[in-house]
Amino acid sequence: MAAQDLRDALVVLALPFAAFLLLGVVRPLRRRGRLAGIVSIVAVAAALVVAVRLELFGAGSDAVGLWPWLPGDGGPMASVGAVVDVLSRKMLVLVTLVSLLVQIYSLGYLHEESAPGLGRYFAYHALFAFSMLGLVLSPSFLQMFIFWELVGLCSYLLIGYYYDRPSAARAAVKAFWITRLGDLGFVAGIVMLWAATGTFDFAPLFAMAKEGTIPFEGFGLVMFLIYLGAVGKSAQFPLHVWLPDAMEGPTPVSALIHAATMVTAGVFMVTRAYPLFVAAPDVLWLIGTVGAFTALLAATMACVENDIKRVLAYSTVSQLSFMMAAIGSGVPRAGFLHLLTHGLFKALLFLGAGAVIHAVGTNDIFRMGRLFRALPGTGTVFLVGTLALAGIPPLPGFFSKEAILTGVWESGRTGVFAVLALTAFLTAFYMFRVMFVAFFGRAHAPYEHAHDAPPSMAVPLWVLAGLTVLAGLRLAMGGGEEHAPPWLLALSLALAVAGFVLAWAAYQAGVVSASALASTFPLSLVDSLARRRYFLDALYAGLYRGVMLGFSRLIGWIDRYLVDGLLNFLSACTLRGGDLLRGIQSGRAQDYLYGVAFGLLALVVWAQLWLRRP
Amino acid sequence: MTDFLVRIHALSVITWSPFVGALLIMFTARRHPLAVRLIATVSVSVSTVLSILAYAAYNRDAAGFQFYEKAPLVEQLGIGYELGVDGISLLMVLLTSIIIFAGVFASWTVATRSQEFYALLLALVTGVYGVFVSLDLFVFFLFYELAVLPMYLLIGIWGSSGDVRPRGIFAWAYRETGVGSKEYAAMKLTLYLLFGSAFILVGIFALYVSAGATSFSFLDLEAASFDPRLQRWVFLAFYVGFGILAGIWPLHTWSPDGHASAPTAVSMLHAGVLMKLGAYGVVRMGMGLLPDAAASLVWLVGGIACINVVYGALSAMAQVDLKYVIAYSSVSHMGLVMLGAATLTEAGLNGSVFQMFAHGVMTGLFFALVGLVYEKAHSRAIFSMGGFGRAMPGIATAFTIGGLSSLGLPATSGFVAELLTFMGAWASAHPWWLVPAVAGTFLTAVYVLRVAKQIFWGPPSPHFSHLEDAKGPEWVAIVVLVAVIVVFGLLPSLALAPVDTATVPLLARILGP
Amino acid sequence: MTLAVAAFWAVAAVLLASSLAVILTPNLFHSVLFLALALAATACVFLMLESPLLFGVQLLLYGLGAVVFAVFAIMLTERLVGQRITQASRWIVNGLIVGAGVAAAVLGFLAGRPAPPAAAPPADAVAGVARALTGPFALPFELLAVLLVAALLGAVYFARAEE
Amino acid sequence: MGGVGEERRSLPPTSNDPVGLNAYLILAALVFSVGLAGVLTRRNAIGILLGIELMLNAVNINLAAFSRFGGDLTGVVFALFTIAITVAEMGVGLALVIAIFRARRTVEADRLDLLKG
Repeated sequence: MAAQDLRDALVVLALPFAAFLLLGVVRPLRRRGRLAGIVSIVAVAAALVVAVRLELFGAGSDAVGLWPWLPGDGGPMASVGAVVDVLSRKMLVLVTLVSLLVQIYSLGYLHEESAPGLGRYFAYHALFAFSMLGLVLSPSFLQMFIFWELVGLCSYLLIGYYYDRPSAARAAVKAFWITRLGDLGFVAGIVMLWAATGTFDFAPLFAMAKEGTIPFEGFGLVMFLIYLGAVGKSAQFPLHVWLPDAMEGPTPVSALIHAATMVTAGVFMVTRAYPLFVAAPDVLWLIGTVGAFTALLAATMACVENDIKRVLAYSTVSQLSFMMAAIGSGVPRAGFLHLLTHGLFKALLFLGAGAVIHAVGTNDIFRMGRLFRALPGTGTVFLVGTLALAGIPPLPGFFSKEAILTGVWESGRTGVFAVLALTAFLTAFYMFRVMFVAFFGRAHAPYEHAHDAPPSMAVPLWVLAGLTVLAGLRLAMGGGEEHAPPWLLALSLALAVAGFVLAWAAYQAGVVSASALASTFPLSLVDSLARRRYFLDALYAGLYRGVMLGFSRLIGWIDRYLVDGLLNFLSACTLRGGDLLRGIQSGRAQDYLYGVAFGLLALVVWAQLWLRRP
Repeated sequence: MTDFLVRIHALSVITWSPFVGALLIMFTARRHPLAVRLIATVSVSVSTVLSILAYAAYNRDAAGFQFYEKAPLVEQLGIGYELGVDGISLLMVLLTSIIIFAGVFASWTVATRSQEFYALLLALVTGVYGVFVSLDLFVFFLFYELAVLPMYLLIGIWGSSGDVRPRGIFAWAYRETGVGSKEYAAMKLTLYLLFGSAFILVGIFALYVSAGATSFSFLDLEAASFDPRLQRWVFLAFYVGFGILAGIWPLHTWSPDGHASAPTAVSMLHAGVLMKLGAYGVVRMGMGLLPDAAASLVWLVGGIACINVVYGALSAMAQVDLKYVIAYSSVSHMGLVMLGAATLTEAGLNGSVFQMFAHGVMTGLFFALVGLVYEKAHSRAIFSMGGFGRAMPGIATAFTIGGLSSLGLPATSGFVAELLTFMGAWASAHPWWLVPAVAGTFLTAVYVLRVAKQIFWGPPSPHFSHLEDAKGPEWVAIVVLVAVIVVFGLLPSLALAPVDTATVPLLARILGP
Repeated sequence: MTLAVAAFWAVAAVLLASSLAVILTPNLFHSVLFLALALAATACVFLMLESPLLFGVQLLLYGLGAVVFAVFAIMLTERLVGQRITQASRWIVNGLIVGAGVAAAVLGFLAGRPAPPAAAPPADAVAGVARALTGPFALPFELLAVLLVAALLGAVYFARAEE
Repeated sequence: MGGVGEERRSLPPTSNDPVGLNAYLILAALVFSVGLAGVLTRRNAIGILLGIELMLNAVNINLAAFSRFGGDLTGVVFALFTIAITVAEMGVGLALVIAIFRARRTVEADRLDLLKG
């Protein structure tokens, strides 16, 4: 049975890959646009079916398959393969599900695109699905890194989908560079781990952690470097700056890659390698602290952002940090639960936002208003997503967030708990702020042409909304939080409601003036910092332009004008010297004969003086 | 299969087939440009097919030098025509075949004196093959010179001149020497490489004499044991001599000028294969013949390689001429090659050899693409370009794949090479080498993507019109190279299995039992 | 004995004097005539060295052939210009000093060494030379013939009128 | 290469020459130097050739003298060769002079300096 599971998992992996190969190699097919989309959608749908079958009817036991990849003298140096267990089964379903819905949605969302562009888009999507599935199936750090980079590549390509927009090009490159910075820590970390243990595979590493071979000396550094990979990919402070810019990509891409799946790879990796992180408590402490800090930081930025996609992006950063904080506090299960639920409702929110943008043609929430009347369907599903994210029961966000708060409280990290609680409040606030401003507030522009999304976009939205509600109900009935103290449940609810009330008061009822609120100390300080994104973007731009490019120009100058200059100096001296000596060559044969004669003379004299000696 | 290859003297055929092609081109194809190209294609195809067959037939269990051939040339001096390949040289032969196969197609559009161009190119290739397959140091050196000298004519006649402004304290020297012109580049490259080969020749003779002056055979010299002091000096001579060709800092400055000025196929071959020839020389002759010296001098090799990696990448970032960017990236990657070799670990040495291969293919692809862009846009100035992706999507895609391989993205061969080098670096006696290696890949990501973004992305540049994608034979070159990058990136053991059979015994000799 | 010695010195004096005249006379034509005299004197020296063959060859081939060549050359060049057949010397003192230096150095080389005892003159010299030319030196001899032909062709080629 | 007069070696060495080898060598050296001086100083290319003749002539004296005093005919053979080559050289040289004269209207060696650096 385990073999059957493994085969199913490989089929799930192979289907999108086959679609990618087909689209990548067969150029006429790719240039047909919608047909390419259908190829990719069919492949992912088939993959979803197999993944669901695996989740519901699989053997349930763990299965690992390994094949040698890098040969070595005594057995392979590294292997690739697949691991089927609780984590990967659930992720397979999530990834294929969201992928499928997003791809269907894209057919409607991008219907105005040129056929070759659309074909390219779906080829990237197929590659992404393959890479993400490969990532979740990874039985080793190395394979995880391989697919980790591939999903990064897809993210880069899809952010830059509108490649002739300078802002999109810039955002794509920025995303790649910044995640790459973390990834290099990741690869250095796994190389160090390999040097110390001789393997990349999780199973032997976990065994070593169990028997106590791990931690070895310097293990903390190794795990810290590996964690850096997650910092980049899951947008933790200070490498979170790429994610808001990544919203330059098409909205479905943001839903799939920058909300539901790829950005969770960091969380997934830390969850997967949790047995190793446990052996490095310092790193775990750091993960929790950075997670809580980033959660709050991103939430404050979300509160002041006017671009609907950017609000969602900051919210993603914040929610990812929630998961990280949970893992750092020793409750990876809660973090993983939040990962799954967040994947559902954040995809819903992004796709809903896409529908809104599609309808009104702007991203700025203050140029929207009363959209609920114009777009009732979209408004409803967006409301479902908002309620889920804000943590209103019985939607899943409430349960997973509550599980995290419980876990963090029980781990005794009160500081982290307080920060996360505050963030939960802010989350409710900024989500309802969007809701009120965009959907219920005053209309700023007439929307004669605004209408609900076409079916290809609406169906995925309703499916996601339905699944969100279902997941919430299942969690409510499952009652997984058996040891959650009642006061905590109440606190969670109270925080969400408080956020709702404040948003209502500030943006709907006008009881409190938002601007007045923002200008009172110390909120004014936070407000102005958050609006300037805590100067982090400026800092990175300065480091890039000033330090890195400046230094490279210096090196380039040195190379060209000093290292090479010295050489040219020598050759110029040679040329000049040749010029000087040229005068000797008079061109007259007799002058040369004088040389011969003197040579003869010298030879004879030398012979006399030296050969004569006894 | 193996018997068949041995019977037809496969290595000799691989080596001399391009030379025969060159002769045929010179004597039969006058004023028939198509015939020139067909002869060239056929002669390199013979080599390519045979090297793929040899690669497949190589006995991975037996290891050692296979497809061995020997014929005495000058018996009194112990000079013989002795050929054989092990895992390392086999991969290099395959690389040479791939690059020249693509190179013939990439230079399909050479218009001036194409007869002489192809003849020289093919003669050069014979030299390269000869270096990789010959086991007699004297013959090795002859082939080495054959591989270096035609370069002068190829760059001097078919090259293109760049634009270097004389600045800095040596500005007058720049005006004096004509920096930037193709003649300058050709002369610089040739002088540098001949300067290096003088060291190599001295080293070869030193070994020959101190081993009893009876044989130039690599196998005999390998069996001899040399005095450690002599080993150190000869190792340094080999390191400098071959290192110049491999672009070691600070003797690398011939490479940007030379590669930037050279015509497409020559840049491909030079950066793709000839620079590897330098690294191959250090590994094969330096480390293979002088194990004690190798063990005691790797700190130098590795240290300089670290400078190469970071310095080359930073220099590449500062360039505004597209060809110079690629040329400096070669300097950086050759640093990784040398670094991998200097780690003296199985992973590192495998990584080094694999990097030679991966970088060869990748930089070949780069130069082919840059040549195409130059041919269509008549410019190499990066910051005047923009938005080419719309007009030339194929070139843009291939450039991106090459760039991704260059920055070590998984699923490309560059990743495997870099990963193995990292593994070797951290496992070596100098773990800190990991830091510049990793930093180098990050810097590579910065400059490669920056250049790709500038050229292919963004709004179309107003300076260019009538751009078009690659066409016809040019696609052959691009597709072959891209396919090799991806296939070897996905299945590295294709290359690593034979390489491993050569590196493990080599390491055993250096590190002792 | 003494007669032979006196004859030698006399011939030597003529040889030296005519040589000096060759290089010093302003008239090129006279130079050639003095060269002929010098060559004839050399022929006499060969006779004293008991080599009548060389004597004959020198007189017939060299003394006459070379001189005729030179006279032709002078005629062809000088006549065409219509100038006087004179020639100047450049840096004559320098040349003489260097020449004297070489002479002194060579003579100095000879000075300290007694002459080795002389062997008997080879008897039947002409037959010996003939044997040598057809025996061990046959190949160089043939090559020499080729060389002469080549030189002849070369001379004709160089000296021919342009179209 | 064995000496040509080898079969004569068995005869007792007798010297009946009154002057001795050194005298010939001195004479040759002097003539050689005079020729050298001529080559160095003459402006006319024909004059230079005449100087060369003198130098070669001196060499021939040496060869003949060594042949005579060494009892070996090889010297004479060489002298014969030298004479032949000299004549050939003279022919080619003078032809060159004429060719040069046609091209440049001069035979003054000083003015033939196309190879000036």
